[in-house]
Amino acid sequence: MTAAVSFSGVSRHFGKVQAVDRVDLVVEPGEFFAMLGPSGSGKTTCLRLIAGFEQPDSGHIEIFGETAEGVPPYRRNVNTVFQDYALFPHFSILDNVAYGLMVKGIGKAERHRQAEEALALVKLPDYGARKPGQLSGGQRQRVALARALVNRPRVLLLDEPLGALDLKLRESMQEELKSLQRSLGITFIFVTHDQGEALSMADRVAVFNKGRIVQAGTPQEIYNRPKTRFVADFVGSSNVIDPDAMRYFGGEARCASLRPEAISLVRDGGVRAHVRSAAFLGAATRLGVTAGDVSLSVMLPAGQPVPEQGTEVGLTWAPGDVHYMDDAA
Amino acid sequence: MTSFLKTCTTLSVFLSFTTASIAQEPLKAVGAGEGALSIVAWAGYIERGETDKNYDWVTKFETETGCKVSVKTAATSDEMVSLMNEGGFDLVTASGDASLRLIAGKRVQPINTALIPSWKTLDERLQNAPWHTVKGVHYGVPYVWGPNVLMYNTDAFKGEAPKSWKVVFEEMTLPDGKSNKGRVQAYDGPIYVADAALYLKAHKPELGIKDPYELNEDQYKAALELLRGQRKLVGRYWHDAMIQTDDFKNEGVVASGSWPFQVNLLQAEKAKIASTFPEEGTTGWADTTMLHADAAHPNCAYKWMEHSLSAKVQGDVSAWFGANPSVPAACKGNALLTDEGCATNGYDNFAKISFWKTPISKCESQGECVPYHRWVSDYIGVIGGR
Amino acid sequence: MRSDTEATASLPLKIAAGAGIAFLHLPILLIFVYAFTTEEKSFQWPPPGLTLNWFSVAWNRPDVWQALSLSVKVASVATAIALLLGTLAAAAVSQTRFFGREAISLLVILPIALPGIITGIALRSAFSLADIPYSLWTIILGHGTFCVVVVYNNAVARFRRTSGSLIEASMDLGADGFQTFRHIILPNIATALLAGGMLAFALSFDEVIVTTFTGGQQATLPIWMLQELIRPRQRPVTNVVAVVVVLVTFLPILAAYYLTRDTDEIAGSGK
Amino acid sequence: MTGAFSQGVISARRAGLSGRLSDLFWRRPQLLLILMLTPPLLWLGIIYVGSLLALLAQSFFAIDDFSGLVTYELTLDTYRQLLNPANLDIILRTLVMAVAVTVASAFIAFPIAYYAARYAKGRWKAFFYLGVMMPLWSSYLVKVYAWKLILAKEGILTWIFARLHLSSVLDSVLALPVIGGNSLSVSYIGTFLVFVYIWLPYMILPTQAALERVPKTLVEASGDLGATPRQTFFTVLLPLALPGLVAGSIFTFSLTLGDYIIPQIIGSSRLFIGQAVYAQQGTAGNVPLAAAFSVVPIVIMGVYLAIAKRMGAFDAL
Repeated sequence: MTAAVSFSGVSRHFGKVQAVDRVDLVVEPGEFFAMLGPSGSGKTTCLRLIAGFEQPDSGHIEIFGETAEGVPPYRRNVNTVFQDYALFPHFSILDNVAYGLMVKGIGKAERHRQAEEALALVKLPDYGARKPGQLSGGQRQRVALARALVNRPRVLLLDEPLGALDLKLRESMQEELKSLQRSLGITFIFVTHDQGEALSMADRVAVFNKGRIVQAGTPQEIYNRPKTRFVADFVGSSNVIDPDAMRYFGGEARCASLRPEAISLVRDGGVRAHVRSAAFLGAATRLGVTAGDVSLSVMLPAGQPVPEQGTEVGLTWAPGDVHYMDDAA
Repeated sequence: MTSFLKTCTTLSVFLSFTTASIAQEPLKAVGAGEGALSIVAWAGYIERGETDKNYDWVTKFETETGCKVSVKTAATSDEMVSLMNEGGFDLVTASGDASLRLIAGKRVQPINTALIPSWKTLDERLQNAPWHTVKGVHYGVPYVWGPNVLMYNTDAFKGEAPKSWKVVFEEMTLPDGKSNKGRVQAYDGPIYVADAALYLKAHKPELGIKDPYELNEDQYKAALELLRGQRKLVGRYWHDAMIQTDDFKNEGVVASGSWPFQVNLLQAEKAKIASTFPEEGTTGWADTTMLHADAAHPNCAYKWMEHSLSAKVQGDVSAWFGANPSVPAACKGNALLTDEGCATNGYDNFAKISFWKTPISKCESQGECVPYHRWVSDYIGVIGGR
Repeated sequence: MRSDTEATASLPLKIAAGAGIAFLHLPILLIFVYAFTTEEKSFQWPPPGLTLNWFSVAWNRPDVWQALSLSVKVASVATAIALLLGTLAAAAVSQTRFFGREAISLLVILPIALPGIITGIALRSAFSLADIPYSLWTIILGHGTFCVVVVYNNAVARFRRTSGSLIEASMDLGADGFQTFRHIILPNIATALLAGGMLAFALSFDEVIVTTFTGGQQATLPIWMLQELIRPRQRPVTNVVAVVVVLVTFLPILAAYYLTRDTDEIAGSGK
Repeated sequence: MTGAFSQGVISARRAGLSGRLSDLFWRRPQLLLILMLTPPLLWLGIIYVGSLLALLAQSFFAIDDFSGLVTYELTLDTYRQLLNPANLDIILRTLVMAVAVTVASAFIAFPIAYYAARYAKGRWKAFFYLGVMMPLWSSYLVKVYAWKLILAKEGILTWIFARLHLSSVLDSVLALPVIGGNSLSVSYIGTFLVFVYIWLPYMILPTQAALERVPKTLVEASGDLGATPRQTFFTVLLPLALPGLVAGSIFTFSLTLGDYIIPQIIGSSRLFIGQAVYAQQGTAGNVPLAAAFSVVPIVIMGVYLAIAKRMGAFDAL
């Protein structure tokens, strides 16, 4: 089966800044794919390369097996939901949604019918007559989604789609996007700097840093087995432990990650540490401890007694929970 | 005279970047009119009855010849020269300080006097006047001429005409008991240096001024000195005839060198204004209707030149502008000018008038004179208080 | 402090603002009064009498109509040129980054930042050097030059406020460059262009100094006024014309205000 | 949303010129840029700047003292002439006037702009807008002549002062050295008043625009942090309004530097730069000197613009 999107050796620079540096990437059809990374890591440029807003300096991009070289955005059956939604302020909601159909030359009655259908799909059936300025942020986001989906794209690109929404709305939209993607079967590629969002929504995640993909895989792989220190730092709330400290803890002298929930407390023995802080999180309590000069966090399941600050505790973990990785960024 | 001409030649080309056209042969015969005629003229020179129905010497010409006349008024001689350099006109009513520049710059063409029947009716004093005749070739037909009179407010002078230009040059108490400071005007043109020179010619004979347009360094310096003194008396210099009439009405100006035109205008409005011919003599202008080298409507232009010399037109213009006709016959029997008109306008003072001409460095009366462009920059300095 | 942000101003501020506005308007009232004076040649205060006569006189003066029609022609063409050049320059400067971008904005502002007389003389001497005869087009050349800036300023401000992603969104949805221009760019900058165009028109319509040098013998309305004021035949006619121009332009100014009020101020785009 | 995969992922190139051009511009954005820049650059860069340079070049020629003819040989004589006392007077006089006019305009404009930007609402806002725009649109010439009537010795101001029995005040103002004169209309005071009047709207509009861009919260924040209204004004509002004032001053300064009509109608016949350029070019035929005179405002405005740019005034224009 051909890949929905494939990059081979794609580079793009702006002036002296190497925004995308020899990236190889494969997105499978029907996949919900996340591009995760801090700002300036090249993820958005990759998205724009797929949409056709940018052209690669070198390398090759294919979309469903067809080369994207020299193909402007309006000839790619790929649509984008913009971070700022980019709704046309002078059009009504219905005309916004129907825009793609209009420029294709579809008659007014037909395109309005389809646009209404698309609005119903995003649960905004009666908003067609309004102007974008009269909608809330979440509603605008849905309109932007409907506007893209009405064109039945093969790939839908979402640029920080939930970034501007508040927490509650974001959570419900995550659900909706996920189920929408499943029911439509369209390939979704979205860009985010929020690791929680990427892990909870995506089938696969590519982590970007400095214009390159550092690791790509399922959320579980990324979370449990970060390849590099950067991924471990960026993705999880994992404890990242230096080679020196690892040796002090009795492991190999390599950089490693250790999830807080994998550490348990013992009264005697283990690695001796002092409790510095405790934060109640509801389902668990997070302890900040220092062992020697290494700071670690420990997730204490609910129901366990919480030691007071300053008390000495012992830390233990199963050797299998220690995940060694490259020290490089 | 040849050196005079050489300087004129060079003087004149200055405004024009366009290539000067080659002077053509004058017209051999007057044909049918071209339907249009455009003239650069002084304000009030070409009237079609718009201000006063009685003063109209255009409408009849247009119906008779089919030449539609359009007029561009110019405020100064220099403006006329630059308008002619620009082109697009057929005729210009040029004063003596512009005419030779136009000839030397080949902006105007020789005219064939044989095609103008009224030529022989011209005042003999003007037929071969040096400001339009070069080496025996005529470059235009005289239009009208006149003096720069001293205009004054009869209230301020208690009905008694001032005898001398002194009232505008030196601080003094006027007959109404108030100082003349701030109540006199002078002409805002460099040619006014000649008026100062004329005054000095009478009052400082030791300077040896022969011709107010031909001044050596010393004479010139003395004239400038006089003008600097005058600066303290003058609130605003007059530049435009109409603005001067406003100033006499609204700004309390009571005496100034002026044209009979303003005098007539103000008198017509029943203002308490009169004019006089001071003992020092006056400067004055004698204007010539000249034909542009590239005139687009030469036939209409010849028809106008002939028309402009008719006794009726000459009389009407003279009456309207307060000028003197170039055709003596116009002085008699013109309803508008009346039989006294010529005398009032100074027809008999011809000899006392120093007509405007462009000052040049190689002058006739003495070896070396101060040329016009210095008059320009120095007069700007004088007005600026330097 | 609070008083400063509330909707009421202090009394001295009110007085200063009111006096300023009055200062701007009293001379204009005078123009209105003198459109009705019975005195013809010059003005005297107070006017000796009032009459409506000058309106019919002005109506019947062919030279007024000639000057008016020339002015309208010049202003229309100059505005059209300014709209084209100003929008292009604004689009180039605000949509892309390139070397010399700053120079472009300086270049556009220059004709208005330098005194008109310099623009006038420079063009005039260029015309004579190139042997270009004076015509409608020489006036338009001059006016077009300094009108570009007002359109440019309005367009740049609007482009700046229009999100760049709108254009990408349009192309993303399948519209090519021309469709995007027609459906998205044009409607979004239209009011700014209209406001800029109206200012450009006004600027050209009232321009004296550059026209003096580039007009040759043709009289636009302001040149006609200058001639009339310096050599009055019927001075009140000039005031009548001025009054009519003020009244006629009142509506477009109001329209420009409401068109740009919500989106952008057209302020600061003067000569 | 059925049949989602019924079409290929890349649609065919559109037929016709527009399709091909669209593709071309997308592939080569520089081409579109060049296309967009060419007309304005041709017009402003070639015609306008070209003319300016041609004019400036003439200032390096001189008029021959003997014949009065322009000699086409490079020389600095004209600049020497420009620096003679009478001409320096003109430059200095114009500069002082331009500065005075600009400062006065800023003072008068600020309250109007401030009120219109921060307090006027709805209908009043429209009123203020029209109140500034109407004078801007009224004929420049007719306004200048209206002032002649106001300032004349037997004009409206004198008439009003006489009615109020304050003629002595007017007389003592006119008796002031240098700026006084025989009447207001032939004094520097008159020229100054008319300049301020005519250019005032050009100062108000950008200032108002700049003030409107100051977020209300900034003023509130300043008050919140304990600043008095006076401190808020000088530390927050004024610095933020400054680009607008500077943008306005570009107009008032430049327009005063170049105007030759106002000082001719209202003034004491002492020349300003604009008049000097006009006279040297038209009356005296000394084009090199006219060109040299033109260099003065160009240099002044060049320095001025550089400063203005640094202060961000271009964005407020």
